[in-house]
Amino acid sequence: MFANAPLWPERASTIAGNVDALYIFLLVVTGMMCLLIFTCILVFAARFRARPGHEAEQNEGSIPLEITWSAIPFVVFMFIFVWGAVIFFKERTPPRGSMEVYTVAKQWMWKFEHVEGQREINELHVPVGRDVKMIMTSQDVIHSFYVPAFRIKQDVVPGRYATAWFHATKAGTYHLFCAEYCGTMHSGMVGDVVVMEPAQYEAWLGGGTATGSLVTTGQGMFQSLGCPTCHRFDTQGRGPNLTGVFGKPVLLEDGRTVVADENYIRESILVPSAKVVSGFKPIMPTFQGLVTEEQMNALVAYVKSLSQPQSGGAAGTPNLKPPTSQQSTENPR
Amino acid sequence: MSEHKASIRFYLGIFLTLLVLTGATAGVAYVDLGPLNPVIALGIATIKALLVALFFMHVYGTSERMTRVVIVSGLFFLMLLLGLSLADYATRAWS
Amino acid sequence: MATVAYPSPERQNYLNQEYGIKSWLLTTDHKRIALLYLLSITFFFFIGGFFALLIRLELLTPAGDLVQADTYNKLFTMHGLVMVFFFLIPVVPAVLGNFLVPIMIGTKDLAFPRINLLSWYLYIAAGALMMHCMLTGGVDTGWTFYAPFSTAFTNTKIVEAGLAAFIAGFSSIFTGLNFIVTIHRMRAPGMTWTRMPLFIWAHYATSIIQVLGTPVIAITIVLVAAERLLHLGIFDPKLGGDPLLFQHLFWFYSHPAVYIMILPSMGVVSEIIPCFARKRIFGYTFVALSSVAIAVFGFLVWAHHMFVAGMSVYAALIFSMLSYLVAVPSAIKVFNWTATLYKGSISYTTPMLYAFGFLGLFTMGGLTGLFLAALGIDVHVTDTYFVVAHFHYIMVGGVLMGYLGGMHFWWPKISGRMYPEGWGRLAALIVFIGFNLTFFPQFILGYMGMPRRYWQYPPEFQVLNVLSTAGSTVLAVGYLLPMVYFLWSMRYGKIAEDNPWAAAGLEWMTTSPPPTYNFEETPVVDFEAYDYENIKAKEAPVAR
Amino acid sequence: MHDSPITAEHNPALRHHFSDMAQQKNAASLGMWLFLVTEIMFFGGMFCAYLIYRLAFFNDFSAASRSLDIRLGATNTAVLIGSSLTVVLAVNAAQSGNRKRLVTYLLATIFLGCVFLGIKAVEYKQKFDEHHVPGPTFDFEGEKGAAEERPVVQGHAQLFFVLYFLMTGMHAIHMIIGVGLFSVLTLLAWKGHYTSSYYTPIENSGLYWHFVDIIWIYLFPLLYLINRHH
Repeated sequence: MFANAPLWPERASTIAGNVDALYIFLLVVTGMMCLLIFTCILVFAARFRARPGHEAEQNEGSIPLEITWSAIPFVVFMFIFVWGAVIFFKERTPPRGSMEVYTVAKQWMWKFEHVEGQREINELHVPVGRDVKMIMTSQDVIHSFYVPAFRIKQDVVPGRYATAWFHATKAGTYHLFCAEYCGTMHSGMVGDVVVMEPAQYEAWLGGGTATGSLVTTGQGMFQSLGCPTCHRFDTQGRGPNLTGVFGKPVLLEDGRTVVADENYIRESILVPSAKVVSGFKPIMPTFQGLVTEEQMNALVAYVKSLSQPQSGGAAGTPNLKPPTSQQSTENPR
Repeated sequence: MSEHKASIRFYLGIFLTLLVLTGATAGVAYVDLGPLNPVIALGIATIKALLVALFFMHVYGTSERMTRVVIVSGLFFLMLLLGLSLADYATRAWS
Repeated sequence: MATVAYPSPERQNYLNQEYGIKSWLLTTDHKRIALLYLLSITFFFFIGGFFALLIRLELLTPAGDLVQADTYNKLFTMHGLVMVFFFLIPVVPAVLGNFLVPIMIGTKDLAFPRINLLSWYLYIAAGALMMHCMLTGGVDTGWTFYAPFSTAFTNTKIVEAGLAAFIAGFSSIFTGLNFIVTIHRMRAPGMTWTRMPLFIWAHYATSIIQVLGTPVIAITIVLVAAERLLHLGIFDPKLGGDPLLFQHLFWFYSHPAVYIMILPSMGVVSEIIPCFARKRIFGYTFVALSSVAIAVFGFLVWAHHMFVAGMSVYAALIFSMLSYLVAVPSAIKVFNWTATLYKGSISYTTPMLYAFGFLGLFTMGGLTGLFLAALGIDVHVTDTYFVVAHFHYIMVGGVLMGYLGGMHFWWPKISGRMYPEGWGRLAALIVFIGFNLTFFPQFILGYMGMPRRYWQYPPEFQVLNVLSTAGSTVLAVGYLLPMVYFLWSMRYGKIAEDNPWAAAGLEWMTTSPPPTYNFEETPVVDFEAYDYENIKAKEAPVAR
Repeated sequence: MHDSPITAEHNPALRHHFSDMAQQKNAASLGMWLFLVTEIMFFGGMFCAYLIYRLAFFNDFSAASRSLDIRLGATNTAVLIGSSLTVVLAVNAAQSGNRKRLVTYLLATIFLGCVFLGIKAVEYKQKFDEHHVPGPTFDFEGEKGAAEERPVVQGHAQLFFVLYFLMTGMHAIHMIIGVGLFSVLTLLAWKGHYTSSYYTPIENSGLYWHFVDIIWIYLFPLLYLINRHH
């Protein structure tokens, strides 16, 4: 019966080993603690049971004993806390240069889109041995991207990007669940993460209906929405030059400095006057309601591709030489 | 009767101070003091709240130590709510 | 079993003081209000329990084949709402607390008897509203009613259920407020803070949380209702609002609420163990102050429910460390209870069996909390059946075991009758076995990755779910038994003496059942709490 | 606050389960203060939402706050402080057993309360006309004229007015409850229900009223004076 009744799911990612190590350590520590207390209870209950001629012996409390069984648990707790925090930080900082998959969670399905343009629903094909970073948003309510085999879970909140990352170590098909209650078919919002050998993955990638990479779709959107009229690459237009913006700090009109991450680009498209770059006028119209979540992913991918070095850059970016100085100086203060 | 008269005059004094402070907080709001503005606004409001609590609500003269303990603990738990949820929002941009 | 007439009429007590519906529905006697609460809370317990059974039946098979998805979502929502707001929060304070707090500190009644009756009427109004909401459609958001699902993506009766919880919240506030004022202002002469029973300390700490925490969920419900009814989109991401703000405000109350549930049961166990071990509690001051410490630290840790919700990593660090801080007082209590057994003279009466059950199960529940507070593991196990098992170990294993132990321990004082000891022990055993069979498999299910609130699940989880469902039926039988033999004992039970367990405490120094004003004349306390060396144990206090 | 000498051996207002009037009075006072702490935490939830949204959207909150009429806000503050004064004098009158003065001050408090609610209604009507009420009709175009640095984000401005209507609305509800309470008390006071040795309901209602005043003392700067010097 216990041959195939495992106590934990398959370990299919780098982080899974660390989480299971802490889990087993905790099982041992709490198991010993339970054993200690249960044996004390049972032994005391048996040895000191009420029987004629046996009187209870009163004893006052003892301060040193109280202090020991407060301090020791506290020290053990702090050790567990630090160990847990170390794993948590590793889980929440995606390594640079990891492969990106854009995700849109909507009521009761997962929509994935690879940078190369491959679209999937409730199925996620990823290569073994590569860091994969999930850039996720939700169209309606809060969902939660949960792959037990990778030991990762990340709530997907509407209105902003959430990121989760994993590095698959074993090929195979693993469960994907939605872990935050999201309505009628919450239990139906499941899927599979298919981890493939790199060669198979490339073959699968090539085979799919090539609707053009995400970046080219993004570039198309960029043109059709008329962005280049202000965001020019050659001269200094009315909007900031977007080349090399992603990932770097941006000085804002009211003196704040923010790092241009996916959320910054998303907010600048949907709510432009929230964070105006210093030296520019707040004249950008809002695109709230004009851009779907998929189109937003494409635009964000395109803007990100503008700041990737040429070699790693995805195909199809207008690789004009970025203007020498980021900010020209003739704008009136 | 005189002790009674004195207390009425005292309450009128507190009342006038509160009015002056209201005028002050409204007036100061028009002066650009940068980050100091919210500090002053809350400071004046807290002074007014203390005046009302200590003298109008008789917290000052009461022999009941328990009243003060209840008020302070209430404000402490309010600060817990504000402070710890702010801890989340303030550091969210760091990661 | 000689059927003896009701306790001889010339002995006036709160039960035969006056008769008739008016004497019950308009009573301001804290003991009668406790019985009114006992009846209404037991009713809601069986409603919630019925929903639990349906949930377990549905989960017998991987496919969703007993009820539809919507019905299943409403089932676990109603199970959560009824159990949390109408059973776990009020049960021990409103039943045992209302009955015993005044007697234990030697006063005639609570400070505000009429507000105490109002508290019961608010509970009944809230209960009626919740029943109406259930019968006319129910709610499908989970008892946590997270935004934006509850505010914008469902049209079930959120506002009605919210109003019911809002009113039940005020019932809880008034109970807490009544206890604090009574404990501060109306203790009998000589009843200093260090002579008070630990039952009182536990209810004092619980009342602090009730008074300070409940208003915050009241405003959260108002904000959700305002967003649904008046389009005041405070949590609406489209306006720039933040759904996480809802979670902060919700869990600011809802985590301390779990301490409102567990602390009173800890108080009950702190009374039972010394009595049946015939020993003074080990480390009185530490156990007393750890109750208050749990109440205060309980307010620092709420965001450990939100580690994966998208909150900041650094704030998650703070809350994870503080969550370990709040575990220390609970550990102190468990160690002190175990130490009390050392060199005692322990008899295995039903209350003591429930106390042992509490000790075992609460320890397991508390220790699994350490898994959840560790950030690395929480990412994997939050929102899975591991969490479901953790809080059921604390609530069903802890709160309910403590409540049943307390009901058996004080039943002679409440009804003037003894419950049948044999049946009591049998029921305790069935409850213990049924409980473990139901909820232990869920720990394994949780770590295997089965998410909570799932109507259908992958087939490989079925074996453990079948075990859990089997356990739930055993548990249900275990809970029906006490109701049966308590009612039976009202009529046919042995007449109880004033102090059948030879226990310490003012409540055992008055008659069973006590007169309306609890004592002939106000007692003067000149003895320490739990001084069992001066109380001779009866040669055979309980049928062997 | 000295205790007036207990006239009759057993004061008629003494409830059975208290041993003496002092114990009853202290219990009532502690009970009231605990209730006020629940009110602090109740409003605290909204202040928490306000704090977080103000820090997140300061510029839009400033623009929206400037659209509030400061004259009405300041007058309302003065009116409410005035009503706090009349309540204190009412409690003072009750303490010295002067029934006539007690009733007049209670009536003055009710009057000032109604004036406050009237001004509030005027403000709400003004906001309704300017389409500043959150919901489908919401349209906030910021100040006219002034060299507007940047257009206001509609969503964030609407969040300000969501908080404005929630906090001042909940405060107004508490005012209405207070006015209702004082009307009942005036009736009972008029019938001589309260003596110099038993006036706890007057005192506790006074505490409630002062608390509602303190809430407004904080609401006024936080909502009206975010950034007037722009």
